[in-house]
Amino acid sequence: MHNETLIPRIGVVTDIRQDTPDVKTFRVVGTDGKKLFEHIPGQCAMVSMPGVGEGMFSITSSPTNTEFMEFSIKKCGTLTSWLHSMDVGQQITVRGPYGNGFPVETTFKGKNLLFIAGGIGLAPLRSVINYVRDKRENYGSVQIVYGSRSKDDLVDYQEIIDEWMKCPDTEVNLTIDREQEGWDGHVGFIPNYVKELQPDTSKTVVMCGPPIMIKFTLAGLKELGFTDTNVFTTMELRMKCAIGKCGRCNIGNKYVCKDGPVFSFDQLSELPNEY
Amino acid sequence: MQEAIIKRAKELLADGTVNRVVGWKAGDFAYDVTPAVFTSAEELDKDFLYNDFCAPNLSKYLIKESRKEGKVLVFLKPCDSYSFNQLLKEHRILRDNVYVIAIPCRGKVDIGTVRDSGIKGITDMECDGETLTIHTLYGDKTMSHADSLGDKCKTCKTKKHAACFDEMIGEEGEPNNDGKRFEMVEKLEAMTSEERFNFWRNELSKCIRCNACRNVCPACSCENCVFDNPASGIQQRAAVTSFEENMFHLIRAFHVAGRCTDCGECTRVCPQNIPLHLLNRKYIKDINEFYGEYQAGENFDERAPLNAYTFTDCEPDVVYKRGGNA
Amino acid sequence: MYKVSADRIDELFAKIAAARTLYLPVDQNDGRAAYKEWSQGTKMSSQLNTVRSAKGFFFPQTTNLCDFNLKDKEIEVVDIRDESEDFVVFGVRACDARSFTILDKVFLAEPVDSYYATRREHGTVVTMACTEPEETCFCSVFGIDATAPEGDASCWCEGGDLYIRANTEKGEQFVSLISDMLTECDDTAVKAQQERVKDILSKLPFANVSTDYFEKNTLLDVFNSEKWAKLSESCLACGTCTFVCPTCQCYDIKDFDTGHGIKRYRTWDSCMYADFTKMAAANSRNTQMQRFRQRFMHKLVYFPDNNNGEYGCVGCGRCLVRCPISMNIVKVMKSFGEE
Amino acid sequence: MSVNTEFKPLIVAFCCNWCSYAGADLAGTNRLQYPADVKIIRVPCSCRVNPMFVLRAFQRGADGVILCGCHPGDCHYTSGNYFTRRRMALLFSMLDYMGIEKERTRVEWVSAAEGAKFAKTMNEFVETVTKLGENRRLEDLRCKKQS
Repeated sequence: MHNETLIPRIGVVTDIRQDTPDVKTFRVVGTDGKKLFEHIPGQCAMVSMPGVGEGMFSITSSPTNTEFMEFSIKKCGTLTSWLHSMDVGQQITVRGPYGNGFPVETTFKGKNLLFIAGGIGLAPLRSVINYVRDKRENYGSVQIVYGSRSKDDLVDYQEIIDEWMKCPDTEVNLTIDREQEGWDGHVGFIPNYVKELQPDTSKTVVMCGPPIMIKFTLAGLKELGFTDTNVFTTMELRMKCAIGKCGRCNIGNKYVCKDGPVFSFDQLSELPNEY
Repeated sequence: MQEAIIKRAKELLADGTVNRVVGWKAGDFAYDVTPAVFTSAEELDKDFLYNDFCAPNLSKYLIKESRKEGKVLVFLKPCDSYSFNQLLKEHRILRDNVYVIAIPCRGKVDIGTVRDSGIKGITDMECDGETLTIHTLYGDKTMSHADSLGDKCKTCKTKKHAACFDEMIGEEGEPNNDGKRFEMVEKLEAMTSEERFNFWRNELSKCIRCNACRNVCPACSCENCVFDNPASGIQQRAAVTSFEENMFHLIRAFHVAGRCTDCGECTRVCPQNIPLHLLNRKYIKDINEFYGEYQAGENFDERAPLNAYTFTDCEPDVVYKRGGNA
Repeated sequence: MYKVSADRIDELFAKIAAARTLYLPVDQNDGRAAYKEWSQGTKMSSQLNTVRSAKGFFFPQTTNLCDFNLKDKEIEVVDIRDESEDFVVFGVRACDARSFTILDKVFLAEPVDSYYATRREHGTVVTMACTEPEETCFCSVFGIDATAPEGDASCWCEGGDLYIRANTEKGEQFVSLISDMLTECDDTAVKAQQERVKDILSKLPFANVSTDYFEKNTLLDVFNSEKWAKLSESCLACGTCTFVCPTCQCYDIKDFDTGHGIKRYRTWDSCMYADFTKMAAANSRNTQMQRFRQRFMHKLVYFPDNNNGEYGCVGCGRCLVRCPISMNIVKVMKSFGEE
Repeated sequence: MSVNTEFKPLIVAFCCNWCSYAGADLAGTNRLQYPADVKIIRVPCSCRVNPMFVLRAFQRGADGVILCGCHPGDCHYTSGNYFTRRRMALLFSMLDYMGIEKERTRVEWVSAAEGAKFAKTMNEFVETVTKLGENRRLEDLRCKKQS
C-alpha cells in the first residue's frame, strides 16, 4: 500500500505560550518526543483536531531547531479557537511539510536581507530569521521591520528584544500603529516607516502581513527603487489537501499549497489578482 | 408571440420605463435556452427568445436584479407569476424596480422527456401547434406537443396568472382542475410503507447533491442555506449515507412547505431525474387536506399555513388515524 | 483483434463476472443509463453515455480517508484503507477513457493519492467505440477519437459481433479471462465502422469548435476578459456541471463525529459553490463570476498550462445536457472564439 | 410482526419546560414506572423542536421520537404548541410518505399535573416502538457502534 500523506501523524503539544492577546505559540513534538519531520523555512503543515477542522499553518520554528516545531496561531475561526482553548499535553494531528519554502540556500545566500512583517505576518518569517541567525556567516546584513497594532500585539516580542536585537549585524525596527503608554519606539504604519528608513535597494526583501499592508509597502518599495524580483512574500488561501489536488488554493495555474506559499512579486505579477 | 414580446420590450426600453430586460436567450440548439439580461434593442433582436422551449422560471433572478440600478422588465409565465408573488410577499423582490408583463404558456417542451423517448442527436426542433418536429443527426422525428412536456407542465396547476403583473400580452388562461396534479402522490400514498420506502430510496440514492434543485428554487432564497452553514452541524457537500440523502430532501421540502408554489423547477433541473416535486406536492396536498385549500403565491395577504394556526387544527395523530398502509 | 458473437454477450459477461466484479452501463427504471454491477439478467444499456461519468470508479463521490479515536487528550489514528478487489468497467466511452488519463495527472502526481491509485491499479477499463454520437459530443475538439477509444481494452459492436482488442497488459489479462470464447479475426469490419462513424463525427455541430483563442492568448488576457460577466450572469451556482463532469476533481475533506469517534472523509466539491474558498478571514473568490471563471479557466487555461497543453475537458457533452440554464463550456469557447 | 424480547428501543422525548418536563418530574416523584431508555431532552417550548431535531435523533440512534408539550391553549408562550401541531402533523405525514414507519413518531400533550399520563404515554410508546423493532430506515450506519 502506498504511503498516504492525507493520513496525519500525531503531535503532542508540550508547551503553549501566550504571545499576544490573540496569538499563542504551540510547541509540538511527535509521540516519541522527537521532532515530527524536517522542513525548510517558510514551509507549512496541516494541523488538525479531528472533528473540529484542519488548517494550514506556517512552521514558525527554524529548521535548525532539532528538538521541536512551533506554530504561532492567531485565534480567528473555529479550529484556531479550539487550539487556543487546549492545554499542554493535548494531542493534535500534523501532516507535512508542505509548500516550497523560502530559497534560503539559493537566492538568499550571501544577500543582505530585509524582513518586513505586520502583525501575525511575523509567524512565517520567524523561521527564516532564526535560520539566518543560526547560519549567520552565510548571509549579509539583516534588517527587520516589524509592526503591529500595539505593543501587546507584537508577536515574539521577548525573543525580538532578548535575541534578535543582540545579534551581530542585525537591525531591528519596531513600530506600532498608535501611541501607547510605555512605548517609546516608533509609531506609524509599516509602509511609511519603510519609506522613512530608506533601506538600501540591493537588499532582498521578505514580506508578510495583511493584504493592505503588502499593497502599500510594495508600492513604497518600488518608489525606493526595489524590483519585483527581489521582493518575496508568502501567501495564504483556503486549503484542504495541501498537495495541489483539491483545487481551491490556486492563483491562476499555481497552487499556493504546492507551488507556493512563497512567491516573488514578479511571479505574482504574471498571475491573476485573485487572492 | 415572440415578435409581440420583443416589440413591447423595445418600446419600454426606448421610452425609459425600464433599462434592461430579463428574458430567455437562444442557444446553439432549439432547446438550450439560457436566462439572460438584455440591455438594448439589438440584443433583443439577436438573441431574445420566447417559444415552447423557454421553461426556466425567471422570478428568482429578480431578487438580485431588482436591487440594481433602474427598473427591470420581466416576462412571467403563469406558474412563474406565483413564484414572483410569493417572493414579493416575503419581501425578497423590490416591486417598484420591476415591470412585469404576463405572457401565456401552453406547456414547455422538456428536452429530457424528448431524449428519454429514445430520440438521439437532436439538432433542432420546431413546434407547429400540436406536432413537434425533431431534426436529428439520424433523420427527422415527430412527437406530439403533449407528450413532449416535462413533468411540471404535464400536470400544470393553472394557465391563469397570479395578480402581480403590470400588463399582459396574449390571452389569460384558466386554472386546471383536472385533479391530475396529485395523481402520483395518491399513487404513492396507496402503496405500502415498505414500497414507498423503496421507491424513495431508489430515487434519492441517485442524488449527487449538486444543489441544482435548491439553487433554482424560488422558495429557497436564504442568504445562507442551513446545508452550507458550518455552524448548523449539518453542512454537507455530499450525502455520505442514505440517512443524509433522506435528510437533505426531507428538510429542503419542509423548509419550502407552505411557500412552494409548485413551479416544478426542482424536477426540471435535476440531472438525475429525481421527481422532487412529489415531495413538495405531498406537503401541498396535506396542507390542503388539513388546513384548507391553499395556493402559495396566489394571494398577497393570506398568512402562510405554517405561520398560522387555528384552535381546531387536526392533531398530528391524524397521520395514524387516517389509516393507510403500514 | 478478437471477436465473439454479440448473441453470446450474456455468456461473456457471466464469464468476466466469475473472475472480477463487473460494472457496466445499465438502463435504470427512468430509462437513463448508470453504471451498475452486473448480475445474471443485467442488460447493457444501448445509450451513448451514462448521466454520471465513470470517474466515480476511481474517485468516488465520498471516500473514507481515516478514522480517529479520541480519549481524553489522546488521539488514535486508524488507517482504514484496504486492498480493493479487482474489477472491470465495461462499456466506457472514449471521452470517459481519456478523462482517466487527465485524472491520473492530478491524483498520481507526487504525492500520489493512494485511494485513487489503489482503485486505478485494481480496475480494468474496457471501452466501447461510439456508433451514434449525440449532437452534444465534441470530443474530437480535444483530439479524442470516439471510434478508437483508449482504455485497457477496446471494443466495437458491428454486424452482430463484438470485436475486442487489448491495449495494455491489464487488457491482455482481461482478454485471457474470456479467451476461450474469442476467435481471432482481422479488423476489416471495425475499420468500416470507424469510417462510417468518423463521417458522422465530422458533421457534428461542435466538431469545429476552436480552442485557438486559449492557445494564442495569455492566461491574464483570458482571465481579465470582459466576457466572463455576461457568460456567468445567470449561473445558479449549483454543482451540476462539476458533478457530471468526468474530469472535475476538486474535493473537500470533512470530519464526521459518529458519537464514538471521528470519521474523516472526502467528497466531491465544486468550485461553483460560494463557500469553496471561504476562510475565517476572507474569500478569494467572492462573486459567482469569479467562481464561474475559475471552472472554465481551470479546464481551458490552467490545466493546459501545467500539463503540456492538454485541456481539462474531454468533450463528453454531459454539462451541455444537464446544466439547468444551458450555459456550458462550448458556449464559453465559442464566445471567446468570436473575437 | 414478531416481538423481539431482547430489543430495548431508545426513545428520545422532547419535553417542553413548562408542562411536560414538570409532568415527567411528577411521574418520577410519584414513583411511576417507565422505561429507562426514554431519554428526555428539555426544550423551552415544544415549538422549539425543529424537524431537524427529530431527524438527527433518529440519525444518532433513536428508535422512536416523541414530542410532549402543553395542551393546546395552555402554552406558556400562548401559541407555540399550535405551531408545533401543524409542523409535526406535516412532518410525520411526510415521514410516513417516505416510508418511515409512522408509529416511530408521536406528539402528546402532557400538563404539569399529568405525571400519570406521562408515564402511561411513555410506556405505550415504548411498547409500540418495541414491536416495530430497531430503526433501520432512518439510521446512519456511521453512528452504530461496531461490536
